[in-house]
Amino acid sequence: MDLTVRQMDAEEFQRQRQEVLGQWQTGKDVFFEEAVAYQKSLPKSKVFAEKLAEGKEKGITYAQPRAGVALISEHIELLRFLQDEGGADFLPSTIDSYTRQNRYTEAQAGIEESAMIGRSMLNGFPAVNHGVAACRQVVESVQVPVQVRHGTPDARLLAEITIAGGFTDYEGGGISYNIPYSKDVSIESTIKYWQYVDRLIGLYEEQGVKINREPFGPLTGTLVPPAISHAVAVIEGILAVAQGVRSLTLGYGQCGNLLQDVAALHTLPVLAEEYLAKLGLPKVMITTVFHQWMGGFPQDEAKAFGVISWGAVTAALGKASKVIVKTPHEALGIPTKEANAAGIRTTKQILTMLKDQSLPMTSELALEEEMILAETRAILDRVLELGEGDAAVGTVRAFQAGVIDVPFAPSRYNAGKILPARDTTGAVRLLDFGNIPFDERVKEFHRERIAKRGRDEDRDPSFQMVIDDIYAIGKGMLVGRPRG
Amino acid sequence: MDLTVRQMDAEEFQRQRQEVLGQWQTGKDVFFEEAVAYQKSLPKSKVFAEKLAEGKEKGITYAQPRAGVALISEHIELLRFLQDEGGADFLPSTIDSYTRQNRYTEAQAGIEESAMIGRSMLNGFPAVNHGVAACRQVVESVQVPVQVRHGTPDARLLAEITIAGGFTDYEGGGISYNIPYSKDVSIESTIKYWQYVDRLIGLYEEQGVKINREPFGPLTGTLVPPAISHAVAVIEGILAVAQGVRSLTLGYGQCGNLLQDVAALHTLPVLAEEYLAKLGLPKVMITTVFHQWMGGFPQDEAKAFGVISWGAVTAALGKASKVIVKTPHEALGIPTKEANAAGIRTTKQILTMLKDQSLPMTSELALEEEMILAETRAILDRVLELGEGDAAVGTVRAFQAGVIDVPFAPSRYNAGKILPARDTTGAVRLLDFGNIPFDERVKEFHRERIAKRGRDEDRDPSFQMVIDDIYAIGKGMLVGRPRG
Amino acid sequence: MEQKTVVLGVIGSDVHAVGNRILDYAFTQAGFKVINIGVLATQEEFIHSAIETNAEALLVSSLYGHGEMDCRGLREKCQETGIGKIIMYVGGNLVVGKQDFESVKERFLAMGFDRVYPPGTLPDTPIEDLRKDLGMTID
Amino acid sequence: MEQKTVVLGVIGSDVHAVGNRILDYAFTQAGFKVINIGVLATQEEFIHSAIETNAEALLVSSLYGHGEMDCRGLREKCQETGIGKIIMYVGGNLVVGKQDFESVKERFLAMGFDRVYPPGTLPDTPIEDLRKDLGMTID
Ligand code: B12
Ligand code: B12
Repeated sequence: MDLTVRQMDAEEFQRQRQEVLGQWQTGKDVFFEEAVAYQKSLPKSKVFAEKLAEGKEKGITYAQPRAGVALISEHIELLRFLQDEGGADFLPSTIDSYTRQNRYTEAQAGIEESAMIGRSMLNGFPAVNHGVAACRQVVESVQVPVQVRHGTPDARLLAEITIAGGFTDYEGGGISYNIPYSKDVSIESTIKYWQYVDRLIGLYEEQGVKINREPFGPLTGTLVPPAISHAVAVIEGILAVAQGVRSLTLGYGQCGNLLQDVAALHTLPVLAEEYLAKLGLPKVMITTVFHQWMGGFPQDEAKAFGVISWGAVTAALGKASKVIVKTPHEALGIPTKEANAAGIRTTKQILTMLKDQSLPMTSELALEEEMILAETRAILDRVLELGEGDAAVGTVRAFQAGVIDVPFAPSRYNAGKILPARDTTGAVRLLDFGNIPFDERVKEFHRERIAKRGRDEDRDPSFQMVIDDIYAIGKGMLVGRPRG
Repeated sequence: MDLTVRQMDAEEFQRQRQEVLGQWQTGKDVFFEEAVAYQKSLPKSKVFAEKLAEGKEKGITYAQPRAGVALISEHIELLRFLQDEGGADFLPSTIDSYTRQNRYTEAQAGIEESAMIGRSMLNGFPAVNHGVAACRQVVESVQVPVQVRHGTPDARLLAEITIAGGFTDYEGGGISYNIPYSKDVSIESTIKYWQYVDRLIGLYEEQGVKINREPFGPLTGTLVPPAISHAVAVIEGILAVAQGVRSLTLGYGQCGNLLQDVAALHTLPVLAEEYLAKLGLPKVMITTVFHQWMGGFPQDEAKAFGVISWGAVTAALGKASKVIVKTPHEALGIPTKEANAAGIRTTKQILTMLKDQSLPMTSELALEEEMILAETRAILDRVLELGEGDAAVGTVRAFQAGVIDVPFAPSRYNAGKILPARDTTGAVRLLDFGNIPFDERVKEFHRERIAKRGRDEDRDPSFQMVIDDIYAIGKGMLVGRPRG
Repeated sequence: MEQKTVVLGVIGSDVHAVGNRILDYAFTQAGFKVINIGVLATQEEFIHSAIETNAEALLVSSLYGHGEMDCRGLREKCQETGIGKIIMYVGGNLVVGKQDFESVKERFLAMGFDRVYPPGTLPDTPIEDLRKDLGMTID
Repeated sequence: MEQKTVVLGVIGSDVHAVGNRILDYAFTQAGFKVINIGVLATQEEFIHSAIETNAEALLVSSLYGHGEMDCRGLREKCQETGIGKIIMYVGGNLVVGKQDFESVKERFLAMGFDRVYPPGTLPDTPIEDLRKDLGMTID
């Protein structure tokens, strides 16, 4: 099968389907028609797209945690706790790292060991091993919509099982769940894996079942400039809609500077709509998700609450549709359910207090928006150019050429040439542009801003500055100032 | 002695001094010259005015907790903990409620009972009973400046003892420590008591000792519109400077709407400088202190962290010189030292992350500033008019006339006619103006804003709305919306 | 239905006035005659007002932490003055610090209060309770 | 001073790459020759690289929580392949959840690691330690 943005043909889909459902024994319990019927039996209150649409209309910012443990009953207990004690508006099932690498045998061993010693040895919920019926048990045990959150390059079987299992939202994408999450998997192959997932959801949509799709915005979570994650989000949106997806939540990970982050939230749907229209794709429902700071956290819980709150404030003032919540245990390990619920409550207190407030437009905010728009368009236009109009082909070539380049990504398919650093107000800029196709005006803007910081700190911008920025929030700052 | 804004005459001061120092046995250990020498021996790092000046220059927002317990050694342990584990930039000694009412015998009983049962039975530090030497022990046990925080209508003896005891900042004022803190004490008398305190500090200043004065901004802490607390702060500033005070920190309690709060922080020093100049008083150092939400808190600690953080964000974006920190125990009781330190750390994480960010000027922010300036000037001009140019006399008459009127104040010298309520964005407006001398344009602005909320909530603005607003933050909202 | 009188106040050196305002409003709305003696109220003021107005109950608030010291002996004083059986409720932030409420409650019950309310109590509960304790039926 | 070689990598199905980049930079700056096998590294890759490059130490990272399962048997495999005495450090967020570090440390020491580092360790400490363990004097 040649790579293309166009809709997968039905035969190819069915061919893969046989293969995919055979990858693990639980695949045999997936029956499409039955699953459609099951999905249709769910009340609106459990359907992601419905609740998102309602929130969008009312201007609500919803809060959603991350959470997942090895065993079903513990997982249900955990989700219920986050719903009842945390007040989570949406629930997740975060998948464990073996499942993410399709290592179902190791996941099985993790389940068994967890059952034996009575604490989760897995860092998430192994949905494939548990199978369709177990997933439905999860969905039926809670009152709000449930989403699959993972980081799986090849998530086809996981999608088959969890969607048949009643989950109504599926995170990830061919770029965002490859580049930050693998080393040796080609982008071409992950785009194809994810086209399968998107096509599967397209098939459900054709049957009147709404499944929301959420590209993973934050990528490596560490000093990713908005234009880069926006370009990836828009491309994944294009790829998804081309396969029949009709409801998209585009994501962005907090950088820490209020104006830049709000500008990023404002521009993300604008860009997506613009490029979908440009490519003649249908108009779909677009919402946004803001991730509270995804990089290194402070170990101290009180300080972590400060970081969590700052993310909540930004989400509220930027009017994100949804915010993904961190916990006071972030720096140390998978949170207890209590710590997780605490993170949600802190966040919700802020979201409700700020519900009716927003950041007014100013020349500074307009400038940030203008820059993000110009930067993202520069990348996307080059991608389409490289792909001769085909976003899928263009993406592969863009990564080869370093036209898209994600900082600190483990993948060898990522150029790894750019270096991000904060400017003196904490906004993330580029210190080294690698091959990102920004024009001179944009480059000058970045250079000038970083140079100003250099002057303020009396040092030349260098990799040491980047390292200082990586540690900064963990040490209680935003900009990694040298000790004075 | 007739009430006047003018400097107390030396004879009257000495006459009162004899009386004041005789109010409790510890008064006999106060010797002015010796105290001046002691104050001068303090390193700059322990002098409030010096550190505030440094912060003002560098654009730092400092964090300060509230704290005080009955016994000296426990009190020192508490302050050291807040300094070392909380990272407090300034320390307080919060005085107990018996001392605040000059009930030194009951305070003594509280000290003795606390010593016996091994936990503090007093809600603060009884500095008068402990005396000068004990205060110096406190000051010498910590590395940062220490301030007296209280709520004492007649705080003359407390000032004598604590300033001789090495404290370098004194909170309160003839209005702000009367109206919210007493029922039957006339404003005339508290203005006079506080003129004594200010004159005492003036005498220290004349000897080259810097003592900072901080009028208590938040008043009753509950839906106080900025113009009212600003008017009080400016008047207390005038009264203090007239007696020789040369370093002022003016306070404001968070209302909860970002734009209104930042506008309030911006306008406070502007107004103070304007009226000091207008009255021909000398230019003094003016800094600002922002109080995290002073009304009812949520009981849940995670939610309380959200409220604390929102206060920290506002202080940082509004560039307050100092922020007074609440704790996750606020709704329940005097915090443990751990809870207190946690509140400081959460706050400081945010202050440092936001150090280099501010809220850009916008038409919305400019409008809030314009309203606060117009409103405060309306009140202050009427006060001066009523006093025929004398701010002290004018204040007494203004309270009589309800020209200054503090919501929910216990004092019978306060008219208690106004009713504040939030508008639909959470800004605090007036639902009933009582006799506050706003012009029609201003009144129309308030009415229109509150009417809009009424429409949004489909109900007529009434006392029920006010009650809903009082409970709102405790229940996780800002605007007290009716249950829908 | 005949109007029952209650005396409301904040005891001791305590000036917290907001809850007092709301309780006044809520009990009045609920049909009680509220004698509000306000903040900084002494035990004597509570008792005098109750005797003068022939009140059925004392609603004592203490927010600032000294409640334990301020409330001691109130029941005894009531007994001495001939209103020993008057209903006494207490609420607010009764002690210094965040303490286990059950133990706080016991201490105040032992002092002779009929009901003890935890921090953050909304008016509905005590209004309900008082109607019950006064044998007022709600139809 | 002759350059000592270390093998650096993130073990198991773990993709956390940021700390790895920084450790690479810091150990290189400190004068070590760093063989960085990156993320998603198997036990076998660690051992092969160590043998091939004649490395003095393995610096094993595990961030994602499965460290306990992924690290088991590494020392034994080293012994089987003739590098049984190689210095082995491990660091990161080694187990699932916030656990008492002392007990985590013991578990990993028992697995044969020479040093075990808590979450958030800065590079200076392990660099210092490694110099000491390799008998390199710093003047
Ligand atoms: C950024 C991040 C991500 C990014 C990683 C991008 C990338 N490819 O690098 C993304 C978003 C992709 C991600 C994914 C996941 N993550 Co993650 N992630 C983080 C986070 C926030 C920061 C990590 C980081 O970069 N820190 C900065 C660097 C400089 O520090 P460091 O990595 O700790 O390394 C330093 C030290 O630890 C030490 N060190 C490290 N190794 C070694 C080894 C030796 C020998 C020595 C001496 C020292 C040493 O030196 C380094 C330099 O100072 C941490 C939490 C945190 N720390 O705040 C969670 C965290 C590590 N992630 C976690 C998890 C669970 C996951 C996921 C499973 C998703 C999930 N359930 O939420 C997936 C796993 C994917 C996989 N297969 O590995 C958990 C691990 C939980 C646990 N151990 O109990 C953490 C702790 C968050 C949490 N509390 O839940 N994550
Ligand atoms: C606003 C406030 C102030 C304002 C009060 C203004 C005024 N004059 O009214 C100011 C700033 C002046 C102030 C001062 C002080 N305060 Co204050 N204050 C508060 C705060 C934040 C809110 C109180 C409030 O208005 N709540 C809203 C109303 C509606 O609720 P409420 O008062 O709790 O009343 C409701 C219920 O409790 C219940 N209820 C109350 N009484 C009764 C009685 C009965 C019979 C029943 C059935 C029900 C009932 O019904 C009410 C309506 O729902 C509280 C903490 C909190 N709750 O968040 C601290 C708090 C009460 N204050 C406290 C303290 C210590 C002080 C000070 C000593 C200063 C200090 N050390 O920081 C001084 C004391 C002055 C004095 N002499 O009393 C402490 C008390 C600590 C403790 N008990 O351990 C608290 C709990 C804060 C804290 N955690 O430290 N305070």
